[in-house]
Amino acid sequence: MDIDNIWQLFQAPTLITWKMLVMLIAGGILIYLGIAKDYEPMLLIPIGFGALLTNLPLSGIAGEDGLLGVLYRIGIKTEIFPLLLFIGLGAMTDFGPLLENPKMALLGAAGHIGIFATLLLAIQLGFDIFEAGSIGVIGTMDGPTVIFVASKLSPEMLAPISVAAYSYMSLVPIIQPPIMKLLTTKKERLVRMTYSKQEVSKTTRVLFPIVVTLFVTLIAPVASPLIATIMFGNLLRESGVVDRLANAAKNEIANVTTIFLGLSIGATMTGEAFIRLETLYILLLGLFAFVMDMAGGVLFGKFLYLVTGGKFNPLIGSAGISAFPMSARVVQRVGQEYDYQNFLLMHAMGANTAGQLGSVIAGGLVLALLSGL
Amino acid sequence: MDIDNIWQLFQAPTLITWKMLVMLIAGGILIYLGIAKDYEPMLLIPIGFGALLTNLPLSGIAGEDGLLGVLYRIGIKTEIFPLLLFIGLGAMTDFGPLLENPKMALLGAAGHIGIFATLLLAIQLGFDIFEAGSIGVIGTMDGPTVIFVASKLSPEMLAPISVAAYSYMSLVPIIQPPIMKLLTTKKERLVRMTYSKQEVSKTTRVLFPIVVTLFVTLIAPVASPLIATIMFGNLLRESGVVDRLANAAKNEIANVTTIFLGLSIGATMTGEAFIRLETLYILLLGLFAFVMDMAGGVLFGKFLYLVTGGKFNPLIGSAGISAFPMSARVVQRVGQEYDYQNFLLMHAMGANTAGQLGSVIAGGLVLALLSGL
Amino acid sequence: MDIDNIWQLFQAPTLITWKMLVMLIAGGILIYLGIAKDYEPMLLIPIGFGALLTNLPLSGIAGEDGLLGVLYRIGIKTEIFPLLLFIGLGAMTDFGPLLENPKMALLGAAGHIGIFATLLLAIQLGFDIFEAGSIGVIGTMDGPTVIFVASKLSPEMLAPISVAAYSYMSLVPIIQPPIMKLLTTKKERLVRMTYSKQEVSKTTRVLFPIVVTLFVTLIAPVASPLIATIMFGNLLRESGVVDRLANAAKNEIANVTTIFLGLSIGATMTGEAFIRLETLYILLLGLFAFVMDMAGGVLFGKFLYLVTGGKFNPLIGSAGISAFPMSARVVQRVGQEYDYQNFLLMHAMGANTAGQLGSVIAGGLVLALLSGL
Amino acid sequence: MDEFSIGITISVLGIGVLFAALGLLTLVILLLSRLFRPVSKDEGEEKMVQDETEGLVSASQREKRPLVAAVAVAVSHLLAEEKKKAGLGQSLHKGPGKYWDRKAK
Amino acid sequence: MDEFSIGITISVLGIGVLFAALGLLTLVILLLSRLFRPVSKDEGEEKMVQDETEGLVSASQREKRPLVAAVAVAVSHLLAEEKKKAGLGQSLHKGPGKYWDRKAK
Amino acid sequence: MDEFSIGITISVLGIGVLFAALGLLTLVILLLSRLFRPVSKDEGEEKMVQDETEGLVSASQREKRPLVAAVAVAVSHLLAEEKKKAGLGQSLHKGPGKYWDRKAK
Ligand code: NA
Ligand code: NA
Ligand code: NA
Repeated sequence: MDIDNIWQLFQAPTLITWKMLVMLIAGGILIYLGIAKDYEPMLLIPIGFGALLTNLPLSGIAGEDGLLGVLYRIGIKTEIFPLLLFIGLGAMTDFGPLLENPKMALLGAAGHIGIFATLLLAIQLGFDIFEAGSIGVIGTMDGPTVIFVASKLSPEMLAPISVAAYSYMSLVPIIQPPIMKLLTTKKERLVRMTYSKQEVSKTTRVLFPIVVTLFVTLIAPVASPLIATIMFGNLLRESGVVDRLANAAKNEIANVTTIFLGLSIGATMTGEAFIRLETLYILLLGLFAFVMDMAGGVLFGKFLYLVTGGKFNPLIGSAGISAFPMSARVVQRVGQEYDYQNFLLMHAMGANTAGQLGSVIAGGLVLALLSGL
Repeated sequence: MDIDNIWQLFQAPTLITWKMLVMLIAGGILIYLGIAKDYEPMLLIPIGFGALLTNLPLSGIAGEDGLLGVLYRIGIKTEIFPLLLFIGLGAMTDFGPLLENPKMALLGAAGHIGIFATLLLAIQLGFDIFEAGSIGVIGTMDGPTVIFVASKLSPEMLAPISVAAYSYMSLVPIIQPPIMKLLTTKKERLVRMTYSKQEVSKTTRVLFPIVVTLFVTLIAPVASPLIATIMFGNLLRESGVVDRLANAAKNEIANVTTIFLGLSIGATMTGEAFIRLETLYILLLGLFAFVMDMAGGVLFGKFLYLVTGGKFNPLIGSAGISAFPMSARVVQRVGQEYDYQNFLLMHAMGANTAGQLGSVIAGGLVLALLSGL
Repeated sequence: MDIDNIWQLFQAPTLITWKMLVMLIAGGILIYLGIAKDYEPMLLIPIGFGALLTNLPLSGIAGEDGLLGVLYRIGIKTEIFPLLLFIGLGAMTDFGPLLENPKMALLGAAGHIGIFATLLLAIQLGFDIFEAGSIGVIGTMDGPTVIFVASKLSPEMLAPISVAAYSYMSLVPIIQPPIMKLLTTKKERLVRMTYSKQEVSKTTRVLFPIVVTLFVTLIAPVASPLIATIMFGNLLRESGVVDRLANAAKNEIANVTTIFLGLSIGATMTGEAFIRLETLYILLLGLFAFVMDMAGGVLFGKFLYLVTGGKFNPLIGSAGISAFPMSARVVQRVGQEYDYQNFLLMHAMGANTAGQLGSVIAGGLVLALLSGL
Repeated sequence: MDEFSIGITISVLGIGVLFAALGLLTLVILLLSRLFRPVSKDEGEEKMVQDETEGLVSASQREKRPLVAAVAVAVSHLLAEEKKKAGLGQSLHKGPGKYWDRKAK
Repeated sequence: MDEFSIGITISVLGIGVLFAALGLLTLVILLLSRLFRPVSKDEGEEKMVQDETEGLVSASQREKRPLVAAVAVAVSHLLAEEKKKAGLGQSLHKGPGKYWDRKAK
Repeated sequence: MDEFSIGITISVLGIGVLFAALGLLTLVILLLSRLFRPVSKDEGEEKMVQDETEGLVSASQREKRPLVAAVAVAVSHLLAEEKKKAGLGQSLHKGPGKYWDRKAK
């Protein structure tokens, strides 16, 4: 028992490093973006706060046995948190727009080509193939998918990758319009489309999540946790007989998990893990993935324009991504810039819903393909 | 790093066995019963979905380290899930009908004789005594009790036993009437009963769960988790000063646990565990337990008819089971078939509430007695 | 397999000891205080019920592998439960009264002097310094802080210390007035104070929890879990953009955690741990801490009375404790006893809010200082 | 002893203890009911609304009751004169409906 | 094989399977929609309100609708005579607002 | 050093740091308040309702306020003529009560 040690207790301020300072600022910026700019505040606030806590010297809450460490072990390492979140997301998601307009499904594939373009570019920049896969998956624009895949393929990069995903997600309305305009001609943008929605029975709505689970799990068994959880949540929703459970999934489970997930991700934002050249590359590659996704969608839209003899408006292609319903609304708005009477929204919603599904399948496929190596 | 392995990733469809196919169909049937027939949908949908996931080849979610495996380890092996569910059930249960009509308590014992009849029959059919006990406990018609007991006495039989319990539970209204009619004479069925309910003070309501916990734990300490959790939930409810906690128990805790419990039980429905002659026996024995419970109740009712000199309607005996308030309603309905002016409902509710309590005590007793061996 | 053992199953009643009986009565008293006297029922009911369960012989639920043991390992040993509760408390707490009236902050320090007085007295009575620290921390009058600190410094004393804290908490309105009157002159009590509240911007409200976290963590890193969780909850609240999360924190997380925390604390109330002379000392020392806290506050108030030339009403000093808003209301009521036109409430609310903050910082400091030894 | 005999023992014992336990419960309930007779029911109900939030909400609902009653009176008065919708009055006489008694979550 | 070639293989394969999977989904949806044509929509909606609590609340809300309508009539009648606040009538014609349709949690 | 002396040291240190910490907080709050003066309060309140669901509910509540006000006017008008319940008017002047300000969960 040595009273002299007591004075050492107050040495924490002397142990702050410049890396910590940088990360404290980074954490503050995330909180700022969440609150002032409304960029995914449900995640950026907890992530930012977790980043603050992990970058204070000797901080008891952030260590291996601190709350954040325990949450990380319980929820991220076991992958429970992203999967629980997916159960909640599934219970929130209405696949109706896709079911009513199934022709839009392929756009959900085209809107994720950026993943693979980014994967290739990342390899060229020197990342190994697993890291490159994780970085590419930022292009799913889907938080839980990104966390699930990155924590399996390159856990040491989890922090920058998930921060990139969540930060860019809100930028979709800013990134999307210039890409749409750059890649389309005015004539293409003016294409009007008739909308004939297919009535969807309750049976179809109920069978859809079951069938998708079966198919995707058979195609890519490694991806089953992602698709199965989102579809399970959706089954609870569509069954119509277990509203108590569907509500528990989309409220209690989703909210509580979001808090814990954000804090644990934030706690991985140590200076060592973050302040590296790779982080800059990751941020740039993430942006590249976003851009290429939308470009892929628009280009596929142009292909459909050609194939259908000019009956498909390529703007809709850019909605084949996961950012729902933001991305569909941008399509509607840009379409109306050129023709105020042009109503692309319902088509874009179909593509956007396909994009939600495509993002999970694409992320799962990358994981599956790289697990085979 | 071998690119050739990649092709192996898509071999899952070739690994489907006939047992998997059978179980996939079984899972689908459970979901169908839940949604279309409204048979315990809160449990049959998650169980059925869990069964689908566990019977797809290489499925990542169902393995030891997949979400379902983790949930099973966290919640079933530790017995946490059924007990949390019991806290919620206790907060939902109003023991008022029994407190107002305490003479009905013995019917809650008579309605569980089927447990022991089934235990004996199961031994005769070659099950060992622990398995026989688990199978008998299907006769509690009480999901969490069945899961708690079976996971202790015969964990390898957990899947068929709990599926039997949850599937039959909804059949009570179909099974009960013919048994009632077969075992009673018309004269017996026509007995009218006067109802004089005893007023119950709040103090009694508050002390009841405490006293029951003390007594039952002293009689069968091994059974304490079951009775203590249901009574703790009931104390939260009846105390009247912690509605926040009582609501959390019956909503948040019960709903979230139900989802996880169902998925984890479903995940035990592998072909190997299920497609065996024993499963058929278990299903038949479970049905036998249900029938014998009700028969026991009616026969005890006939005994009371004799003892009271014809003042007790034996139909009420069949309500001494756990299926609340279904079983009491069936008594009322069948009673009115023979005498439209006969109101047996309040008596039957007392017996039914006693049955809820009796089911937990009976299940606990079987566990206690077999733990002594 | 030996049938004779079966009879041993029913020996539980013969194993009751007098210590168990005493503790059963103690558990009953806690439940009674919670329900009939409304003393912190959200905690005293679960604690009391846990105490009952742990003092029944052979009780399966209370053992190492029983539900209560599992909850204790999951939530108390890892300190997760008190910290989750703090996230919820932070989301419930409005620091507005302090932000509008920051001069009151020091009263939140003065109102915790009792902690240290108690620590010294406890050492004199023969407790070792860690035990003395835990006992002193009862003076924070803050349940989660007490549990967090005691489970680190003297886990074997967790039960009596936390029971003392929760039991006395409701006695504040009874203990406070005589101390206020004893230590002040009539002239002092009649001092009127003008209230000029400082307008608080949303930015200030948002930055406050962040800045407090940074400062306190730098001053006492060991205390970071306590302050960081309460401030994180407060940030969710004040950000205004994540009401879903703030609600989840203050409802779902807080309620469910309260149930589990109470049960696990109750389960530590074994006769062995509780029926000792030390327990009596702890109860008395806890009361001493409460009294000294309020006395410290009033005396500091008298010091401010002198310094300000009679412009500060020392009654307000007694509100610098954690019991919010009880303690501030008592100040208002006692003030009005002597001058019906005297409105001290807003000042007292400021001091009371400072007391809420001061309690956590003080508890954290004790932990930090003793961790250095 | 063979398994079936053990089974018999367990069954006899189990049924016996089960009936004993529930019989005991009857006695316990009768005893509790004798010892603690119910006070006036209204008092009991009022005590049940001690949870703070609940209290606030009920309070605000109670405050609103005169308002609601007033509205009902006003409307029925007007409608009585206008006789436009004859059946409506009945629903008003029933009082403000379940909503006002609903426990806020 | 170097990493980039593997990357190419994975990308080609990934894009291929991704398009195939979503193409397959199109077919699945079309098939399901053919097999299970929607019945009358109202019926479907009614089935969705089977949760007991929800049912109760909606029922109580439905009960209140006549009351609300009556109040609206009464008030607009009074105000039409008094002509104090000209703009108010409009909001009344819109009906009782979203609140009454809100799902109770 | 004996335990009591350590206790003294810890107490002195603890009290000192505690006062210093809360004193520092005073300064921090004053500084923050200087730096970030409140903008118009209404604006602040409006920004706080950015959560989507909340937004909807408040919107519907806001829509209802004129309705409520109208009802209040109507009823007080009627009652002023009928003079049946003299005390009621007062509660109406207080406005529609806590309920309308309550945050929907
Ligand atoms: Na997505
Ligand atoms: Na039961
Ligand atoms: Na406090």
